[in-house]
Amino acid sequence: MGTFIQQIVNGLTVGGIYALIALGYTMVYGVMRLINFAHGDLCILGAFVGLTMLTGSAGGGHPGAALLLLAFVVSIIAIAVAGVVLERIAYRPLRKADRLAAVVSALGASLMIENGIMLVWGPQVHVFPSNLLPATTWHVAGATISFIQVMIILASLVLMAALYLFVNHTRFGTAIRAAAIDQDAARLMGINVNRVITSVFIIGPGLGAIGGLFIGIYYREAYFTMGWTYGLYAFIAAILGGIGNIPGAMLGGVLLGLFNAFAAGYVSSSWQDAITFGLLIVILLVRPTGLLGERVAEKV
Amino acid sequence: MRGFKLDGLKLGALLWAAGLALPFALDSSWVSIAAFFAIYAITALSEDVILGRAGMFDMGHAVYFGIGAYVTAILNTTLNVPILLTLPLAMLLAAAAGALLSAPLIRLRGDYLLVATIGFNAIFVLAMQNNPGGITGGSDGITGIGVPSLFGLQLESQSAMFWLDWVLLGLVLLVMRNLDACEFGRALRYLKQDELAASTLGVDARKVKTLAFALGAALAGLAGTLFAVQLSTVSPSSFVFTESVTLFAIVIVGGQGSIPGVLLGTALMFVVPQIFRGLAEYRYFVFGIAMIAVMVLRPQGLLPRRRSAA
Amino acid sequence: MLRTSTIGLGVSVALLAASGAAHAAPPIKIGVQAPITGTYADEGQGIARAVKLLAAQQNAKGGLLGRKIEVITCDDQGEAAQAAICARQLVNDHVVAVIGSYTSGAALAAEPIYARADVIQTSDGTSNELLKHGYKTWFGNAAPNSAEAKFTAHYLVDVQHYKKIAVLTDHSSFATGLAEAVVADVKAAHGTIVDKSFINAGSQNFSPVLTKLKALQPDALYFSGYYSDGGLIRAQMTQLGMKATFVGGDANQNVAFAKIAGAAAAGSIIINVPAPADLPYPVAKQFVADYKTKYGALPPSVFTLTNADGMRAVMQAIAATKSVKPAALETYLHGMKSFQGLTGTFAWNAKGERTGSPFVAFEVQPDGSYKILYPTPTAG
Amino acid sequence: MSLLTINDLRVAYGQIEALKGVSLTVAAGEVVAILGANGAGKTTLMRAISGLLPKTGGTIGFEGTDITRTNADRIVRLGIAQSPEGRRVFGTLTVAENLKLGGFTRPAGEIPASVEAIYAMFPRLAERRAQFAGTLSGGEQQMLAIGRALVAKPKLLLLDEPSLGLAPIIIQSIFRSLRSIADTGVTILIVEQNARAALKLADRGYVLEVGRIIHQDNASNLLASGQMQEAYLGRAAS
Amino acid sequence: MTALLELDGIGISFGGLRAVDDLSFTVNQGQIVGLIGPNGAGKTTVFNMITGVYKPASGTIRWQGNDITGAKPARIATLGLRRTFQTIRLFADMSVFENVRAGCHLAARQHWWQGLLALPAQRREEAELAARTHDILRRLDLEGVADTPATSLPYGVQRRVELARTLAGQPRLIILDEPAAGLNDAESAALNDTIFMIRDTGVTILLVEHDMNVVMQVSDHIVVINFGRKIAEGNATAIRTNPAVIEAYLGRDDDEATAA
Repeated sequence: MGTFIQQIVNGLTVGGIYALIALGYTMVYGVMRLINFAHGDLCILGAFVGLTMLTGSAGGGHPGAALLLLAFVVSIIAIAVAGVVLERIAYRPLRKADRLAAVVSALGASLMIENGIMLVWGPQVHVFPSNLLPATTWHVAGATISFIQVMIILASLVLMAALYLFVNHTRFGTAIRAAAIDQDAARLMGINVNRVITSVFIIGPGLGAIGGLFIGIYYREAYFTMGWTYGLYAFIAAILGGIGNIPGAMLGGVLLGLFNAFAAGYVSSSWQDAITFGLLIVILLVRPTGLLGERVAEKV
Repeated sequence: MRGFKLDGLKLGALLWAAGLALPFALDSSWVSIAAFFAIYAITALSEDVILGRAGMFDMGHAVYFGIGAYVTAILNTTLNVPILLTLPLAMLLAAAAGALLSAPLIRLRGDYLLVATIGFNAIFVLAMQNNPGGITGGSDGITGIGVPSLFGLQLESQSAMFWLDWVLLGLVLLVMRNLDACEFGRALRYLKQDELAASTLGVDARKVKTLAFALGAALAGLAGTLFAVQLSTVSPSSFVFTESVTLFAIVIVGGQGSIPGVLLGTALMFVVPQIFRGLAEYRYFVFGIAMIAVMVLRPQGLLPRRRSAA
Repeated sequence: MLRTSTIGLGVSVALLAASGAAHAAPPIKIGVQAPITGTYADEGQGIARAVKLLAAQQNAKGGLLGRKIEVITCDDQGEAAQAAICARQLVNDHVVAVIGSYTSGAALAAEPIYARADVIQTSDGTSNELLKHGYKTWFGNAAPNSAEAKFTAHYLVDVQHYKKIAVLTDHSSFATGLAEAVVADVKAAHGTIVDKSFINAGSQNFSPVLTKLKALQPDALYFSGYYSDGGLIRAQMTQLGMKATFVGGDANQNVAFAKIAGAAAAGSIIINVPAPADLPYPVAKQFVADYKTKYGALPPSVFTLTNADGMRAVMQAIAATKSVKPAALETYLHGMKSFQGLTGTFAWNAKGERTGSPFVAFEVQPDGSYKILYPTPTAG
Repeated sequence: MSLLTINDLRVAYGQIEALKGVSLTVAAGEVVAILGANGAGKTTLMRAISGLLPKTGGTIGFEGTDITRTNADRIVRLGIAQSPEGRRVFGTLTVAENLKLGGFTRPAGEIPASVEAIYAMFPRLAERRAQFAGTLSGGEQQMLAIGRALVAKPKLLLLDEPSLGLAPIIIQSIFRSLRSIADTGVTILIVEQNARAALKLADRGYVLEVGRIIHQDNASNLLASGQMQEAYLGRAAS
Repeated sequence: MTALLELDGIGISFGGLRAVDDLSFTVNQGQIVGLIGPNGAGKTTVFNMITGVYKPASGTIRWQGNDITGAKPARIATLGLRRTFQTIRLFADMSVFENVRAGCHLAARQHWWQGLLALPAQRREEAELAARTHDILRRLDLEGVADTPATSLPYGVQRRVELARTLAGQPRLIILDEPAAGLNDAESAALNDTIFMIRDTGVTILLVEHDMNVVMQVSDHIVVINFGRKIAEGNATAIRTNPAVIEAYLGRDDDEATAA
């Protein structure tokens, strides 16, 4: 029982991170029908920017809550700016082109960001300070839950709820959803679709930066190739939930985290990824557009 | 009287023939790069059958390349089957895998097919690493793969291997050219451009797409055999998902459905980084920027397919 | 210690003798085949830097046999195909010897090419496949898995008397090979393996598999993979309240291990030759200091030093045989009774395996430093 | 003075010229109908006015400002709203959300009152306010599309085929609503295949045939002329 | 007269909306049948059911007396039933020749492997089919643009290319979906001749068209539908004066009588 609950906590923690990153994939896809393969790298870039804030100015002492907050803020801003610049340079010129051209442009961007991180920060594993958060742990029904896990799960939930409220209950959020459904009709409402796209490249990478920093703080390490791995997992989470669908990305992220936990914990650790991918393929065969995806014709 | 007209075909044949002389002009490291170029070009052309011609987003093509390499490695090292005999088997098994894996997926559209093929790639690599039945050598892979022999002649030198690769590339190019001029190849293009219009002309989408996957996989299997021979070793890391991504990018950067485009794409994505080794750690940073630049400036690829004449 | 000085002196004398003769002599070329980009860039760049540092130091002393040493680096990205190309390029550049690569996969793909061209390859890579074909040009820089596994099993079963041992590995060639050998040797020593599990290297999410292992209540968890994952595994064990002792294979020995594991690092056991910063030998201390001066950072791992040892051995062979002929160098290197490396005294057997490396079990201290637990250290 | 002035407007889709020099005016307070068979270029004209299509020639002026190259969202801000062909409601947004989006360019505080006014005009929409727009019937979607455009409080309302695919009884009800909208003084430019319904609503009409205006007259004359029947059902067989 | 295609009570709904309801009509061998109705009446849906794109929810479709309800498009094509599209669906990256050659797909007997190896039999067949294609190009006066990329041509010519592609399949019946859409007057007038020319080669034609000048002039028989139901059937003269048809097109006068 303890083991079971522990696996749920394990799955939820990493699932929350996947979901935060998956949201960036799904929002960009929803509005532009583009798989932004550079998204994972942007998130890890966020972790590096945050790390520089934390270590560059802490001088070895306790960074303190204010500095931690500052690291998040600076990282979010930096990555949002990077996202917007990336859209302008690498994706906007390709909006009317064959969509595979934009996919390859995104792959190039991924390579550029990943190697850019290596050039700036070096190829080694970077370690986050260990005293950022209290080391408190709780024991619940035989499972051990740490402060940081609770924080990640809660913060992910709060952020997802905030995003959900934003897109569902604000005027601009509704405009984003409208632009995702029908760009021309959205224009007829007076919605500036370019601004919607820019906002999506602010929100997605911004949330991704938070996800990247969570990775850094939770696992306490960051290195330049990490973005590709996380990006792939988050992309799969987005597909699982139905790409383009915001609640779908949240569901997909959490489910993927749980799949991984149960595959490794109860089935076979050596076939963990194969089980996850196998399940994904089966789900796609049963529901070809993901769990919450709409059965709409694709804009090819 | 018409004079000698240098059309694309003749130019290609000429270039190919000139390529045969490469071992006399280059040192052996560049001959090996040329050999890898031939192998990757075959693989990229095979990806082009599925992605560029049939328009199916296959991002797991390294699987079929890997199956070919493993079939040759296993048969040659455990059963001592001569390399050239393993070649048709490698193609056949890869083709069967292509047809079987794609059959249930063909109805998936675009991005969902892409993800499913990524999944196959991950599963394949993990399967090779887990050494099922003790035949794949796990993460070490398989070493000590022999050299091909032709009429009792051991094709041991790098030059000999290059010639083998180059001749097979030539044959594959011929097949690709024939594909352009036959009903099956045209059916692929009809389906890619407009599946509904194609179906009203009587094109059986399911059958043609499955066949495209099988053909693409078979040619990748052929390249896999050559790869195993060239390296004399195979291991799972040569067939990971990022290899599939590279193949995908080669086709798009070069130009979908365009033979010269795919060859140029292979050269750019594989040979050019060899030239710029001097850039050391800056190499792939610059390369990423170049990929963006190529796509933004030439979204159709560098040498897009010509709208061909009669 | 005495012997080392003598050799060092011998080298200098030889150099002095030769230096007058040949000003315009062509340089002696040494190749580095290492992953400069890609996942293993950290290690690869460390290897390249170490070799360049040694060459620069030697050149400052006049080079070898009166000739300068020129280092040619080739980035193999840790990939087989690129490694094969690098091997041919280095062969064509007429290098005498090649240092590297880092991964078994890249070493394997290059090995037959060097062997055919008769170029010495002194490389990391512990896969048994590397020894299978009996190439005379192969010299392993890392101690073979077999020796490490034997020591590990001995330590786990005979020294610590752990009753239940869980083994964890990633899918890499090196780590799976080591894990398999440890499992076999523990069984041979009548120890009990309760489970052997896998992690996805770099996935960071190891709690699921650790949760499973925790339920089996092992006394020790042996992990054969790399430090970046090992440090995290250690940290996540503590997070999960897992009581087992963490015992890590040699690839866990990296300055980052303790940093990543944080407070959990203390009490972890790592089995390897001594770490760069803690190497007891003056030459090692000097080298690490020089490295830090030149590059502003410590070597990324002990593998930087094992490869530096490969380079040093090759240089010594050239100096001692006064030759760059492959056959002479190979005979010399295979015949060395013992070589004082930065990472301990070792030799190469007929298969090119590194032998005589003094494996030790360290305990990581609360301040991140290492304390040798076994064998009980003697002064000096 | 006219509200909308279109002069020699040309629009092409690649090779095909869909509008071959269309000129027309709409005065403030007027209801003007554009009639013509399928493929005449009516929808192209509407999309061009709203800024959704690039023009190859000619000008569009609105309240004396040249809006030929103005972005679509700016045009809405200037006071031109459109209920597009095929309704184009946002299927996975609720009825209420669709209506609120109609007022995207207006101060948020004024929207609820406007939305309530639409509910009063179309009580069916009020009943279904929490439903996804995609689940509405065709007639209800059309009401929603018109209502959505009205929430923008446009100076000029563009209606593209409001009767398309609707049953006669629904068409009647839609046109009754349009009548009452017109009576409040909203200027309307309506594209419609159902000529009789449109001309009964309109003050004036233009007949479009393959990208050109072939007739223009006041509504009653057009209805009586018989030219309409010819334009729709063809000339008698020769 | 023998019935080639029979629709018997077919119907289909989309999201609760009855798009086509209990529709029956017959196309006889050698006839030109016009199917007309106001925009949104369900004509294209009828076509899509006949050609297998949609499966009717009710009713049967018979081809020479055999039930073909719900057969897939590729199978329908093998019967000799072909169609054009309202918005032209030519293969954009291909020349006129290649587009028309695509119509011969089912006539090709070659296996894929024969094609890949370019065996003599395959090459012979390619030559035959190329000749057939050129023959059709000549008949539709498209020889001059054979090598031109199809979608770079004027709209009217593209219509003819699509027609040629359809004819290349040697169909028994072709369904023309608004062949006059986007044509200028001269092209529209020439279209009539083309339609008669096709009929004279023994091909039966089912025509959907908005340009009544074309429909009224070429059709032997006209079926009018509105809201998915048949409202009238007969020859051109009868249809032009049918009050239900006029009402369907011009709208209804509910409160006053207007003399037309």
